[in-house]
This record gives sequence, C-alpha cells and structure tokens, in this order.
Amino acid sequence: MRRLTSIALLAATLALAAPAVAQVRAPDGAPNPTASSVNEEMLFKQDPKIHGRISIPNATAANLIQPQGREWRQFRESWLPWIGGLVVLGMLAALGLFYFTRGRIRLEHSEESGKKILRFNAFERFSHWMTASCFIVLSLSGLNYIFGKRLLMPLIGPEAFATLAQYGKYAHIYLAWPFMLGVLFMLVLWVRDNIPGKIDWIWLKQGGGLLGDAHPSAGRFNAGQKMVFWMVVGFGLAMGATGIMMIFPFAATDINGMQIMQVIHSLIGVVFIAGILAHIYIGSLGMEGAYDAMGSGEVDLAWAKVHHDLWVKEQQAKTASGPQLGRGQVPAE
Amino acid sequence: MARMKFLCDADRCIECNACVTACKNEHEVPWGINRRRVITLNDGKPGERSVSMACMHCTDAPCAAVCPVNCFYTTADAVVLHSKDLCIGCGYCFYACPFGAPQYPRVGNFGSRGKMDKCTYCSGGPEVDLSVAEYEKYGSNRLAEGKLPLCAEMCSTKSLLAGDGEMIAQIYKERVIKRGYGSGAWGWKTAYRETIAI
Amino acid sequence: MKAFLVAVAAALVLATAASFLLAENQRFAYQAFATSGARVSDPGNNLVGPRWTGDIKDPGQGGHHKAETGS
Amino acid sequence: MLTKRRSGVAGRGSHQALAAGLTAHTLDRRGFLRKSGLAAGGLAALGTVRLGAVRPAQAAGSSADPAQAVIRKNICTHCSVGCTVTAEVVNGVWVGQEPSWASPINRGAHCAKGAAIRELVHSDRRLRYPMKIVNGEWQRVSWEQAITEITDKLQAIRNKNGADSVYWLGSAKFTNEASYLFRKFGAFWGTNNVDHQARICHSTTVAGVANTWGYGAQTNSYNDIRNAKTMIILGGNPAEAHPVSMQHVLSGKEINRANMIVIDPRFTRTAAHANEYVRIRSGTDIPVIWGILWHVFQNGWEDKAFIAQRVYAMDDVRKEVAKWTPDEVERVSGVPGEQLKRVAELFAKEKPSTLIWCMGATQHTVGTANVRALCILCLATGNVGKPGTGTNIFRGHTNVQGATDLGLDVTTLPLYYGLVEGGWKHWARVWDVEYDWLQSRFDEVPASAGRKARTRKENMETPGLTSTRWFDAVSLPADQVDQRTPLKAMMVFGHGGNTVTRMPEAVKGMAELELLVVADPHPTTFAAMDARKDNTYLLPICTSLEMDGSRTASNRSIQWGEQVVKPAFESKTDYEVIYRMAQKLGFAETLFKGIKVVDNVPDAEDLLREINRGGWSTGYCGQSPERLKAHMKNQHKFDLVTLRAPKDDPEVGGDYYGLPWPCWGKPELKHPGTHILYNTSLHVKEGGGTFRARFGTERNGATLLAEDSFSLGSDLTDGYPEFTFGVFRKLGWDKDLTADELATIQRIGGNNPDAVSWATDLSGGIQRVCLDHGVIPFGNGKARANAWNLPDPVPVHREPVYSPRPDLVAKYPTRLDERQFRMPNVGFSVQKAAVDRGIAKQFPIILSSGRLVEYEGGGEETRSNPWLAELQQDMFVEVNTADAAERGIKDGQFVWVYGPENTAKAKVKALVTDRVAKGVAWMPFHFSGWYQGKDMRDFYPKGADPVVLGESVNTVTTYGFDPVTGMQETKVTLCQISAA
Repeated sequence: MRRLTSIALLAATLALAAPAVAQVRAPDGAPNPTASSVNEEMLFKQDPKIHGRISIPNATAANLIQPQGREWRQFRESWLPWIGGLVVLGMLAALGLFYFTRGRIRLEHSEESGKKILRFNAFERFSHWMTASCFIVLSLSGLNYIFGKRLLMPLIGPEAFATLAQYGKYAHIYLAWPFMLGVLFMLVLWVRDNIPGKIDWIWLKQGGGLLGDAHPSAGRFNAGQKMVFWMVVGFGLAMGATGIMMIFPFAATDINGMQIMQVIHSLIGVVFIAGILAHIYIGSLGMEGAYDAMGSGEVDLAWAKVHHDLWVKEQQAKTASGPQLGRGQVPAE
Repeated sequence: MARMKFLCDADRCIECNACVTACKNEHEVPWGINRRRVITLNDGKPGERSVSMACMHCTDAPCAAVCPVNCFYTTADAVVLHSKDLCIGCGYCFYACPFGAPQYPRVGNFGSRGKMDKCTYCSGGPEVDLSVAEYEKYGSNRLAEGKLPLCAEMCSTKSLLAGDGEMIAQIYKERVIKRGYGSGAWGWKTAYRETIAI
Repeated sequence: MKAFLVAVAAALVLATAASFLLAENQRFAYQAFATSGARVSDPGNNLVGPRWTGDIKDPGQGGHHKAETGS
Repeated sequence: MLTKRRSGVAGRGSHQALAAGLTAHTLDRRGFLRKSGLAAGGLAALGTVRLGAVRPAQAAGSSADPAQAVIRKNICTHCSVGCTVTAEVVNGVWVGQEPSWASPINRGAHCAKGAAIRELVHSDRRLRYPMKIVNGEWQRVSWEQAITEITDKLQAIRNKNGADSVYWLGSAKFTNEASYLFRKFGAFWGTNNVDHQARICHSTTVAGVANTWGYGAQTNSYNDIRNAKTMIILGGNPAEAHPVSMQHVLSGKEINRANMIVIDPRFTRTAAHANEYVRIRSGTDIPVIWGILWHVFQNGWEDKAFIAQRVYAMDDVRKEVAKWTPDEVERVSGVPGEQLKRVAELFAKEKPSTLIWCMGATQHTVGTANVRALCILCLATGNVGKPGTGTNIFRGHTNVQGATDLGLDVTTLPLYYGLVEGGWKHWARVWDVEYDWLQSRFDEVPASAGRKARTRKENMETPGLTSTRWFDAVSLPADQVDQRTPLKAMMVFGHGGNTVTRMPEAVKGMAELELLVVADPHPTTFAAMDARKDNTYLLPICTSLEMDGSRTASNRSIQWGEQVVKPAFESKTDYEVIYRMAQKLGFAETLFKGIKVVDNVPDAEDLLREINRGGWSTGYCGQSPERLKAHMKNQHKFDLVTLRAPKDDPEVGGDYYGLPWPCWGKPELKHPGTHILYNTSLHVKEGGGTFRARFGTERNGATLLAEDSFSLGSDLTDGYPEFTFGVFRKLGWDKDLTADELATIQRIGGNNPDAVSWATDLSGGIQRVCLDHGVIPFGNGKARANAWNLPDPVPVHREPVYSPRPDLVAKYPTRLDERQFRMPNVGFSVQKAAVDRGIAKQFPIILSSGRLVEYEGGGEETRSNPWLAELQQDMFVEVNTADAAERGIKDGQFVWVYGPENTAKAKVKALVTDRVAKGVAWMPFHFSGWYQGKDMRDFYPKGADPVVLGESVNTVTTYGFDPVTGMQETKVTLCQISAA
C-alpha cells in the first residue's frame, strides 16, 4: 500500500495546468499523447533520480532509476584500489625508509633507569587494546572489501574466499561496536591530556625529536601522540557514523547518501590504517621503551623524563603532595 | 548468442502488475521480495506514465563490478546472474544498482540480511540447469527450456518486451513509427549506455 | 598482557552482543513489507530458504519450518 | 571466473527435473505443492490434513518416474475478457502456468490476477470443509450433515413461510451450466427470487441496451476495437478492471492512430493513456452525452440515412437534447462546451467510433437511462452494427454475461424468455416437466396493505426481489414486502457480502435471517460480520478452475474450460451441491432428467446440450460441447481482429471464435456465431444481422420495422417482424420445413401452431429455414430512441439521491417514490430529506467507488491470494491534495470517512492524489473484514481469513436504486473525511 506512503510527490511544476488534457497532435496531425507525457530526460532535469508511486509498502521501491551507482562504482573500482594501495603501501614504505635511515630510537640510560612510573592504568590499557584489537580486524576485513577479490581470491579460490569474506563481513559489522565503544572510552579518558597547547607547537617545530637528537618538552602526551589521539577519535567517530549509516540502510539516508558514506568510509579508512601503521611503528619497533606504556602500563622513569618531562614533573608533584601510588597500586576505576 | 534485454514501453504500460505476479507465480517468490515492480510517475497528473522495472541486466553491470567477492557472472545471453553460495550479503550491489534490483530476505540492518536475490531473467543460476537446487535458490529456468521471462510473456498490453536487444529495439522502433510517439526506452541509457534512435 | 586479554575478550563479548542486538533489530522482508491490513501466515520460502537467510545449502531440505506469523 | 555448471538434465522440462531431483524430505507447503505434484497424491488427496505436516509420498525419491506435465486450459475467472489460462498439471497438482499464446483474446497476456490465478486454487486460506456456527463458534461438519441440516431447515421454512421466503443468490463465477442449473433449481423450488452479480454491475446495461435494439450485450468485441478510429471510454477504467482488453484498445489506438477519449470523474490509469480526458461531475453522464449530441445535431454531424432506416423516434431525443446547451451542460457537469464540441466532432466524423462503458455508467439511480443515452449517441452517429463501432460493454466476472443469459435474474427464465406463460411453458417442455407442476411450486400471495392478492400463476410471472435489497426484504415491515412473507433464508452461492450498498443495514438483515448458507471457496464477508450465532453454514465450493463447463465472455464468445485439478480439500463443485440438495428436497430425478450423473456430479456437457435444446431465443442453440472443445483445441487458427477461422479448416472452418451468440440453429447447421451484432453487411449465415424486431411492428402510426435496410443476401428486402409458423405460412416458407420439424411445431403449438416462433420451436426448423432465406429469425426492426415502456422513455437527467448540488435538485429531481420488485423505492423522499437537512454541507465531498487491478468484486478470493494481496495491503481513500491540505491529512495516514446514513464511518488510509478532483473522494470496493474501525479477523473460521482485510466502502454508501433494475447507486454519494 505504498501508494499511500509518502513518496515525495513530484515537483509541483509538473502539474500541467487543468485536469482536462487537450489533444496534443504530432506534426503529421496524429494524436500524440507523449508530447505531454513524462520522459526520462525531463525527469532527470528535475531530480537526479526518477521516482514515483508504488503500491507495495516499501518506499525505496518507488525509485525507478538512480544512475549514481555508476559513478560510485567508478570510484570504488577504479580509484579506491589505487588510493588505498598508495596510501597504505606508501606509509609502509615511508616507515621502512625511516627505520633504515633513522633506526630504532634507543632509550638513553641514566641513573634513573630501572625505576618505573605508571603511565597507563589498567582501564586505559584495556580501552586501548579493545580498540586496537578491533581495529586490526576491522582494517583487515575492510581492506578485504577492496583487495580481497584481487589478491586473495586468486590464491585460495572463490569458495574459500567467499567463506572467509563472509566471516570477515560479520567481524567487520559486529566488531565495529566494541571499536566504537573503545574510541569513546579513550576520548573520555584522555581528552583532558590531549588539548593542544603552545608547547605542542614547539615540539612540532623541533620535529618531535625524531629527526634530531633534541628532546623537546612534552606533557603526558606530546604533539605527535595528540595527533594520533585526535586522529583516532576523529576518524573513529567518522568511521562509526558513516558505518552506521551503511549498516542501517535508509535509516538516515537514501542510496545516494549511502554511496557517499561508503566513499567517506573507505577514504578515511585507508588513511586511518596508514596513520595507525605509523602509530604501531613508533609504539613498538620504532622506539625502545614505548611499548611498555601499553604493555605493562609502567615505563622507565628515564624514558619518561626524556619524552614526557612535564608529565613526570607533574606526577612527582602529585606524589609529593598526594597519596603515594606505588607499584601495583592502581586506582580503582 | 543473443544479447538479452528488457524494454518497457511506457506508452503501453497500464500498471496492471501482471509482470509482478507472473514472476511470483513462476518462481514462487515469497512475500516481501519483489524481483519486479511497477512504478507510476507523475501519478494522477496529465502525462502520467507507469514503468515496470526489474534488474535490467546491464552492460558492464555495476553490481558485478563492485561485488567484493565477484559472485556475479554474465551468461552467454548477457544475463547478469550471481551465485548465492558466494554472496556474503554485504549490500554493495544494492548501493551500486541504478534500478533497485537487489533484495534481501531480511530488512533493517546489514548485520545478516542474508543472500541477495534479484531477477534472473528467468534463467536460473550457477546450479545445474533445471535442477531442484537451482529452483530453490534462483527460481525456474525458462531460458534453458527455450522460453523467455514470464513477466514479459504475460504482459497484458505487450508493453514489457524481453528478448534479444536488437530485436526488441526493432519492435519498439516499428511501434513508435506506426503510432507516431514514444517516450523512449526507460533505463536503457543507464543500463546499456544507449538509446533507441528513431 | 592481562589488560590485552581482557580487552580482546570484552571485544568478543561486545561483538556477540552486537550481533544479537542487530539480529533483534532485523525483520524478515515479509514482516517489514506487510501492513496492519495483512496477516501473512505462510510467506513462502523459495529463494530465501527456511530461515529466510537466502542460504540454501541443502536443497530439498526446506523442512516445514514456518516463519513466525507477521500481523 | 564463475561459469555455469552444466550437465545431465539440461533440456528436460523443469518439472521432470524437479521430480527427478526430489527426495523424501519434509517440505514446506509451497515446496510441497510444487513438488508433490511431481511425486504423487496431489492436492485432492490432501484432504484436510495440515499441510505443514504432510510428507510427500514415500515413492517420491526412489521410483523417480519423471511425471509428464499435462496441459489443461480453463478461463480466468477474474473478469469478462475471457483470458485462457494454460495450466501445467503433474499428478493432479497445478505446478505451473504458461502464457496462452493461442488464444485470440489474450494472446498469452494476463493481468495481475490472471498471472496469479494458480494460487487461487492452492490458497491455504480456502475454506476446507463444511462448517456451521454454533453459539457463535465455527464447527466442522460433514457434507452429509451439512446438506441434511440445510435442506431440512429449508423445507421447514418453506412449509411455514412459502417458497418466496428463501433467496437464491447465484454467481457470475458459475459456469453457464451451473447458472442454468441454479435458475432451473429456483424454478423447481418455486420462486423468482434468483439473482446474481449482474444485478450490481450491468443489470442496467442489459435492460437499457436490450430495450434499445434487442439484446443486452456487448455488440462487438474486444478484438474488434482494433478497428475503431475513435473510441470513447465513459465510466470505465479498463486499465484496472479489464487490463487485457487494453491490449486491443491500445493496439487499435496505435495502428489506426485512433482518438481515445476518456470521460470520467477520476483521472484513471486508462485516462493517462487517452488523447483527451474529460473530467465530469459524478452522476452527470446524461447531460454530458446530451451535450455531445447537442453539438452533433447543431452541426448536422448525425448519420441521417442510418437514422431514417434503422432508428425509431430520434426526433423525441432531439427535443430533449435541445435543452442541453453548452452553458447548461457546463453548469451541471462542469465540462466546458468547447471540449465537448471537439469530442462530438471526433466521434461523429472520424468513424468508425465505438463507445466503451462500464460500471461508471451503470451503477446509478439513472443507470438504465445512462445506458440508453449512450446507445442513442451511437445510433445518432450511425456507429452500430459495423466493425470498429458499437457499444463495447466490458462486463465484470468471467461468466457474468453467461449467467445473465442463463437467467440468474429475478425478471426472467434462462435466455430471456421472461416470466410470461409462454416462457414457462417453453422451459417446461425443454425440462420435460408439467407446467402445472411448476406452477404448483409457487406461493399464493394474500392481499396486503391495499395490494391485490396474487394467484400462483400470477406470482410465477412476478419479478422477484433484487439482490441489492435482500436485507430490506428481511427487515422491512411484512406488509411492505409484496410476497407471502418477508425473506427468512439466504442461500448465497459465490457472492460477496460487501458488494451491496448500505452495509450497516445488511448486517441488521443478516441477524434477522432464520438461515444463512454461504457456498463459496472462501468464507466471505457474510461469515465475518459477527451478526449470527446459529443457523449459519459455510459450504466449501471449488473454484471455477476446478470445474468443467462453458463460460461466456463479454463479447458473447463461449469458451469451454476444463477442470484443471480435482476440487481441493473437501470442496465440491456447484453441480454436485445443487444435485445433493435437489436429492434431499426430492426433485433430483426430474431436475436431472436426461442428464448423466456420476458420483453425485452431474455432467456439464449434458447440461450444455440441454441449454442448446432450449436456447433458441438467444442463439445458444448451436454451441454444442463438441464444437466448443474444438474451438479451444484450435484457438491458434482464429484471426486476431475478425476472430474468424479460415473457411477451409476441417474442424472450425469459418467459425467465429467461441461461437459468439446468437449462433443459430442446431449445432449440425454449423452457424459460425455472430461476432458483430446487427451487422447488415454480412449474410446471416456468416454472422450478419439486423436490429431485433422485439417491440412490435408499429407504434402511433410509425413503423417499428427497418426501412430499406436488411442484411446481406436477405430474401426480404425491407423490415420484417420476427418469424413464427404463422408468418412462415404467409410467406409460404412452411413448405421448406421437414416433416419432423413440422411435427414438432404442431406438437408445441397444439391448437395454435401459428404462434410457435423461432424462439419456441424446439425443432430448430424455423431458424434453419430463416437462415436459408438469408433473414434473421428475430425480425428486422428499428432500434428505439424512444423506449416507451421504460420510466424515462427518453433519458432525462436526474440528480443523484445524495446530490452535491442541492440547487439542481428542484429542476432535476430523482423519480417519485414507487414500488418496484416487491418493495417500495423511496429515493425521492430520501433525496428531499437530504436537501432539507443540508446534508451536502455536512458531507461536502462526493464519494465514488471503483476497482483495483489486483482485486476483484468483493475481493475475498483475491485478497486471499498472497501474490495479489501483497500489492494492495490497505483499504484507502483517494483524497484530492487540496482537500487533504484543508484537513491536515497526510498521504498514507489513517482517516475516517463518514457517510450520511446510519452514522456510518470507515477507517481507511488516505492516498493524497490529484487523480480525483477537489471535492471528490474515491474508494476501491474490494475490501471487507474491518467494520467501522474494528478488525473482524477473529470472526472468520480459523485459518480461512483473507490475507488482507480492510473497511468496505459499502459501509458508507447510501440509498438509491434504478427504477428499472433495482441497480444500486455506488458511484455518487456524499461523505466527510477527517484525520484519524
């Protein structure tokens, strides 16, 4: 009964005068009803898609032609694989280059080496890892949407690949939820420490110490980390929002909207993956001692003083005035 | 081999929905799935036209292109079919399709909407021709029996034409020349990147 | 490591929960496209399979499952 | 990449392959139906077992005998176009449908209903076994018990209240044979209260057209519309009601570049394809037709020669038409004069022109007059009796034409013999029963309320109650109903309960009945109104597709349908149920004299042969079962436009498809049937003819016989009266009769053989000799522009009972109150009260009703078919965008529609559209099962409720009846609409 359901009525401009249709004649004198009837060209001029009335209770079925799928397909099949490939492989290449030129950033030893300071409490680490583990699956299953049929399918055959892709799809859609929750947790936990300040500007100007030997001052998070934070939060929320709109078709947008959402989702996705690759590099292979922050939660005081001098000072001040936070004494969440 | 197409002559279509129920009848299409449907444009106003629409079996079909598991294939008759065994129900074909052809057994979200279903041009699917498996997954296979899609065969006013693209274009052309008017082959530009020149 | 394992476990639990919630939010096409005027007792299940997933692995084994009545 | 797995079975038919692949799993219902046919058993064997629990026969997988699909042809039951349905049947199960390419009528095509008709038979919402209601609960009973109880109660009611207290409502879905049998049964029961759906669709057409030129039927055919250069479709929406007819309409429009003009209050799907659309106010057809004729006469566009030769009293029409100046027409109907002038010129000058109408013209208090005016328009322009012309009247059900022909009508015996003594005696002879015995079956009616008493004979010749008012005949005070007692029992065969107007009063009437029996494949609205707690029975009748028999399409072509599958579940054919009832009532032997009965099922072919033996008056005499079957077998040989088979064909040579009646003489005469009625350009033997000399030879000094006009090759070259033995003797043609024929005529005529006519001569001799002389048996008369026996001899405009223009009522009032069909018709009082009470102000919107393509009639069958039901799931009202905006109504929301009578209201969805003009609303008439806002689903027998339910439009429709036929007014009433 979707004759009844409101389908946007065609533009009022279509209402051709009086209900009584006068006889329209073709040049040869024959009656020509199509002279006054709708046609594809005219309707496309009024609206990028052609829609009307349909009697079944499915409003979207009332769309007759929505040719934008062709453009979306152009993006998805012709551009996206190149964009995705370039971004992801480009980042991997850059990181490789960096590793081989700059090498691993070593921990500078001092008398404070061996002393630990709690950098991330258990809940913080939990949130990070929940987000991170989901991200890895999401990114792999996401890349599979683009590259799977090109790279994997020829290797393992269509049946095995389809099964894998099926599970990948489930994983992508279901793990999106803990991922989004994790992003929200991290936002709440760390937003206070990630507000950009003047110090970040200085840090950036000095190249974050990555390029030279200097160690610019930094609070709990340096500008680079703040960028990762904001990337994760921003991209994470954007991925969540666009993803949700695709998971729930027509809840918020129509087919064209979903096409646009998919474009945004995929573009952000590949950039996100590239960014996180850098994050993973610097947090593990790239810098000695950094992994501990998320591994055990405690970092070497010496490392901390080098990389997060202001934060260490702040923590020590807190410790002097406030309750001692000893080993294993994690504040209850 | 023939290049199969659909053509709906909107100057003949009266929205009688025979194509819709013929399809239901031939394939036992369940409630909620509509492989074919009729849409009325400019309803209730002068110039009103109805058009019957299903999968157009596009040239260089976008659904097939965007499928992440390449479950689509084109038959020798240029019919675009897909394998439900491979389909993962991701919905990409449904984003790409200009004609709203892909349907899913479940509605609401893409958690698990199930395998996509669409018009097969009455030519079954990748299973063995005329087998039970083919019937249950894709419906009957009239092409294998040397028949055309039932929707077009049963069209009340012979508005919906099915068959080799050149032949039906010729029929349409002759009609237009005879009667002196025609609102064009709806969807052809989008589906086949061509129109019927008269 | 503990935080990591707990996180992975939590992700799995949440994903499972999400899968149920999403499934809950879904309706069969015959329910979604039926109005208050119709009572669909047997929507049929050719092409969609007995569980309305479209998954027809073993043809002929449709069973006499009847999907729930839409009202 | 992917390729198709091809192997083994390719090339075999799908059904065989399905059968071969079948294994002994449990299956769902549909799977079962499709596949079990391939296994064994079949639907009939299922009985009443719960389908879901059924296991296909064990033999299924193993023996794998790939069953061969049998092709069976029947006729679609959903409208009168007569589309052939081609069914593939395997092991007694209907597994598939194929296009019927061979049929010249549908050429493979179907509409939504025809393409879904397989499900009608398989529908799991069908009534599976007889049921009765006990204290408000449905209970299953056996056939034996049901028939015994029903007939016992009937007998008791008859003994106490007389034969007329039982109403026998038949169906347009009956085959010809069942229709005939039902009417015959009514005669044997002793009543003229036998009616069917024609009452509510084209009774006014039959009356109006027959009174103009002889027969009340479509003059040409759907196919012949291909010849028209101009067509007017007035009050019809074939795109939805007769979609396959549009194949011919649109083809004709294209081939001839024909003018297609649609005159309708509503911009329909048909109007969308017209070259010219004329929007009129509902109920102003006569002003519009006279408005067209005004221009015709004004400009001298009429066919003067035709009028002079073949029309009586056109000048009387001129006088009336002169009143309808363009200004007055526009004032009353809203149509500008310029537009009608254009229409008039096209219709009169670009010939051949045809007029197509449907229920928009007929379902009015002025229905008969409307139809008459339309016929007169054709006569004035000479557009009758030639290819491409004529009144192409599209009728409603499969066999509404046939059921009308065969006398399911309160005013006549089968084949229009009327209720006069001669008619009764004719049929008594055919039936081989004593006329006196038939007479003894009828009631004597005592004097009442100032009316004279009626003897049995007089009662036998008195028209019965119309089905439009059966409930009035139950509820009105006894002295108002002119028969022995008011109605006590309703026997409803294949007829919806929601198709007559004034539903609240029908519900009241239902409650007061002593017995209600509904014999139908579905429970129908009668079962769901919660009006009755006891004495109500439901009998499962199979669909028409499960029956052998002939059906007459709108164009008078008779097609033989063969039983596709055995009656499903416990259902039985109409034939069998009638037989069983007759058995219990004690007259089966006489009723079925000479008719083969096997296992309680009378043979349809024998019934048709009996019809042939008595059907002279309408030319139902030449179509033997053998000839009809030969036509079905040779469908592909008939021409698309002329409907004729090549002369040299051994089986059907020269025949018109379906031997459209009149098909003169005995079958052996091989008359080809009559494709186009009154066509003088053909020899009678080739289907030619003239207007029927039915109304005498002279009136007021003017001749009623044709002048200088006769059919090709006629021995008589002027008008002539109908033929009797007396006329024969005057012409000396009696010598041409054989001795056997003479003997039969003498036997029939007794002491007055001269009175034996072409219609009563059982030997067929008179018709045979007529044909040899090239004359048509019914005479060569003039068509009547003035039909003096009708209430309005020349049609005059009369405002609807509930007129939206009270200012016009004084000038154009409805007819005065009078008694018709045994009851008072108080339309005038109702109209006056409505004007006095200012109803048009309180209910400012005109309400009209009509048809949707997905459904048919009361809709119970089609709404039980999920393939159709899915397409129209909610009852709705079309509201103009401006009216909706004024009332704050959005498209798709629920609204209340209030009617001016019985404080009736209906809750429906709004469809906001400009299809209807401002101040006009339109509702489809197929819905029921919701009543004044309440969902009545629970009152249906469990599991037999239709898939889709909704309010019936007739909950809010109102009073108003045509004086000639009792036709109800469904197209114009008033309503108010507000958001719910």
